Amino acid sequence: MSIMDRLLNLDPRIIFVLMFIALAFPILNPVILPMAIQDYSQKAFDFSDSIPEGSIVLFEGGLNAATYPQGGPGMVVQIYHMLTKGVKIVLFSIGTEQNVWTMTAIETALDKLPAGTPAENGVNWVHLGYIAGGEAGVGSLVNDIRATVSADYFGTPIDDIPLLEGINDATAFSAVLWWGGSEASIGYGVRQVSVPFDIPMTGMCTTNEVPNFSPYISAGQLQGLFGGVRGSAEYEFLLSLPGPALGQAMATNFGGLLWMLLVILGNVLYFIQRMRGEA
Amino acid sequence: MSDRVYKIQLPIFLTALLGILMVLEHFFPMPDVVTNFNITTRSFVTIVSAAALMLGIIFLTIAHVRTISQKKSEWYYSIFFIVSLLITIGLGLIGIRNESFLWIYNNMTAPIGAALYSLTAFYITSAAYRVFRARNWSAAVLLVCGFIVLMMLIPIGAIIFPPVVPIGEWIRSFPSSAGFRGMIMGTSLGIMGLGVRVFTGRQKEHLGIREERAGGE
Amino acid sequence: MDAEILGLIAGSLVSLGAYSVLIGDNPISRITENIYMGILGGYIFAVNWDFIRKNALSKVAEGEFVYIIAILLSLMLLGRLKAKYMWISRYPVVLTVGVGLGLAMRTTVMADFLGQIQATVLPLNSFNNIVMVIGTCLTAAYFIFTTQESGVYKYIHTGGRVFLLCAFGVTYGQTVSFRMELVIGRLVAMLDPRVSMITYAFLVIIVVILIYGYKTNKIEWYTGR
Amino acid sequence: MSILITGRILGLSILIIIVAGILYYMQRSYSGKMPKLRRFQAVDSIEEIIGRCVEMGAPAWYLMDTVDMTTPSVLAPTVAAFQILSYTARMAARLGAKFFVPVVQGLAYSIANDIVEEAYKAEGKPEDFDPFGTVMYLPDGADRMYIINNMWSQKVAGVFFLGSWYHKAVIFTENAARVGALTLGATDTTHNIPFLVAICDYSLIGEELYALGAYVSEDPTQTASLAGQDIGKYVALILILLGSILATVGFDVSGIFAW
Repeated sequence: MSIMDRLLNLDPRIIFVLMFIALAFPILNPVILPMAIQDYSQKAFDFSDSIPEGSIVLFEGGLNAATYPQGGPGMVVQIYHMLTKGVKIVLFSIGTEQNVWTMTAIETALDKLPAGTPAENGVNWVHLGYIAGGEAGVGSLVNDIRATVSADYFGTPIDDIPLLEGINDATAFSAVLWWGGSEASIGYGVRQVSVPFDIPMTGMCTTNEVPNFSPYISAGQLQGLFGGVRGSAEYEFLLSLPGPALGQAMATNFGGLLWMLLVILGNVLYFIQRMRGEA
Repeated sequence: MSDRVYKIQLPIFLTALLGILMVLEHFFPMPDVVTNFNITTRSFVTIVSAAALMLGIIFLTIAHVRTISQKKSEWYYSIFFIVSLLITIGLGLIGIRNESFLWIYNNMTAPIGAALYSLTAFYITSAAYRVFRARNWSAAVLLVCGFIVLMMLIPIGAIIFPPVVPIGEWIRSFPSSAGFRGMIMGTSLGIMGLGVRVFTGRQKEHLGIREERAGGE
Repeated sequence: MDAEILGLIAGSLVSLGAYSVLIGDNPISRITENIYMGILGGYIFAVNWDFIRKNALSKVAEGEFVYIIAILLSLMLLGRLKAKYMWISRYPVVLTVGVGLGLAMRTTVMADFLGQIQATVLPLNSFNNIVMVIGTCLTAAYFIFTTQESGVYKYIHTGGRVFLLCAFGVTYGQTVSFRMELVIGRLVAMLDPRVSMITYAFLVIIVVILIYGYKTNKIEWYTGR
Repeated sequence: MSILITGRILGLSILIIIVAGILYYMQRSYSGKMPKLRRFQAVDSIEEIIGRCVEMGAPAWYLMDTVDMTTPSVLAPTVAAFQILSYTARMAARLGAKFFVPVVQGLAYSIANDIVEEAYKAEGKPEDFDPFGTVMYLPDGADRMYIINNMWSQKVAGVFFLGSWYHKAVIFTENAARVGALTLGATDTTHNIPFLVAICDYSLIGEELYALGAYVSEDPTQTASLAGQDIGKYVALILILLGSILATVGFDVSGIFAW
């Protein structure tokens, strides 16, 4: 067998090993290659950055064990971004597992905050916990908070939370941030909160769902959208707060480059072989 | 043959009846009785399906026990199966909210599942190396579209070759959507054709009945 | 060692076992396969038993006797153990297929057939819209069965195929990047600083076993197609 | 209470037209008038694949991936796959190939078992059917490792990938191709059809999966029904072209779809 045939019939195990190296190396040693910011992410970031200090935002955390590695870092940055800007956050989740991951994101963000940033539970942020009922549950929450939930994630009665004093429906919020993961729930936010109360909204979903929501962006119902780990990485990049997502996005870079190199190599070898008249 | 009625004709008739009822319920306002009946039958389906799964596991276990008792080749692997099956069933029967049961699920089943799902990334690459060669025009179309879209999606792609983003977006939004639209419409017609064939009793392989022509048995 | 670290370690070990399937048939992937099959089988068995208990048995106990039918249908599945009674097991199938096909037919005509037509009806005033309309028509025509591949239809057929292949290429490329994110998610958990040493140690064990396997020819090398 | 639900009238009329078209062609076939249909390469490929397995003394596998019979969108391709399974199992029984059908869902498993057993009986070889081994239930998810490992150790020579395929498509097809098996793939799921088309030796797209079942049934009435489905395609073409032309000249067509 000539070397050409050997290369064309490359043992797949060699490809697998190369792939592992390409993906694991950037995670262990984050090398930040330049990256182009996607239009949707830039829009979402600009919108978040324009939320004025002192306003209150509604925040849905919809990440679960499978999607947290992709969206979690971005969600942490979003919480960090809001708190450092002095924006108050009202969080909730529409899934029981997601509920716990939302709390993880809050804690991670609080650990990262520069010393002295006001971030008191109940004053600067509140986590309302799990809201049952899917889309209907969201609708009921934004129309009458007290009728939907009686206590927050930690069991504190709603009436004892200073942040929610005098707030009982969505009119108090100046933005909706919907980190939907793979829940496909962004539509709930658009239909139940953004459109009826005329509140601008951005969000996040996994990469494969981005095309499903792009109609909302072109229609102006969503201000922007972070897609998957790349969206999270772009948020970290834009806020100059390097975190795990950047390393992961770089790993997709290396993996993608390897894939493209292999395809090019395969084609070049194939053409050489064909020109020699062997194929 | 008289038992033909309940062995073959009645099942086909019932399939058609239930199916047509489902279709009608969608287009015409129906009395609540019909809707409730539909909801109940649907819950029956999930129950029967759950029972069938349990039956399947029993059969699988029998197959493994047979492998061990007959000392077929590589029989020792089956021991791993039996032991882990018994441990999980034991814990699960104590209660599916039991902590050890959930621990096994979260820390063993979920990671293997995620790892196996992610195997696709490796096979997708090794398959691409083998099949993404411009052997003929159709392979070339596949190759070019796939290449451009991947390049658009990885962060560094736009740095290497900036026009890739608008080109990729265009391919994804127009020719590619057009292709899928035609395919989806075709599929939908396929389903309707299948429905008619099943409801008229021409296609009945799913009932375990091999075709007998009109006049048959 | 707390349950979380133990969980990370277990997760890392079984993930490596699962990845070992990439090498081809080998003892480690075989063992992982059987353990996984056992766990999952046990899990499915327990969960479904719980489901039947809650949704059928206890409902009957509460007096909703309709559910006896569901239980009987389930028992009918056993009917196929004896060929003579095989026909009994057709009835549960009838239920599923009848209801399911009815549902599929009614949703497909609205969402897939009409929905796609509606989305494609566009004013032909821009290049993009023309591509969209022509592409959709060509691919729809590609599936027409009653024409032979000759004459004008040959060109229509080829045109439809181009659009289909373009769609497939796009999906292929898009899937690659999403699937890589999944591997990365797993690798991040496996390379967590708290457990990475154990991951490496286990990796070394796998390599040793494999080298032994290849040296003694118990595991074969891949030889092209 | 109105007789019809608004917004669904157009859908109902289309459904009636298509169903009537199919029934019309089926009716005509009773009097022997058969529409002239294009023949797929895949129809002959089934025999070729099984034949190759017999020649090499290696097993033929029939995989259906997701067969969740309670989900309507999965049920339809699964029922189509069952019809082809019946044909393929008979072919395997007749030619004497070792046949293996792993199924990941309970009810589908039970059905597949019946189908294959019947096929072996019909060919007069019930002794070749192993009630525990020919059709096997594998827990969904765990089948991935089982199938990859066994593809390599048993050196499969032919694999069918028919039904509703999800992420397993690329895993199994790539392994089958690497093992050297001859493959036939068909699915109607848009996300994973690319892998079947790119990797398999023979492939069918979307509607062709449903059509293949009718082709191999050797029942003229079913084959004729395919001509009825073509009516639907003509309806779609007319609606799209007419609608687009009307929209171009400034006529608002969106109201029609709200019927």
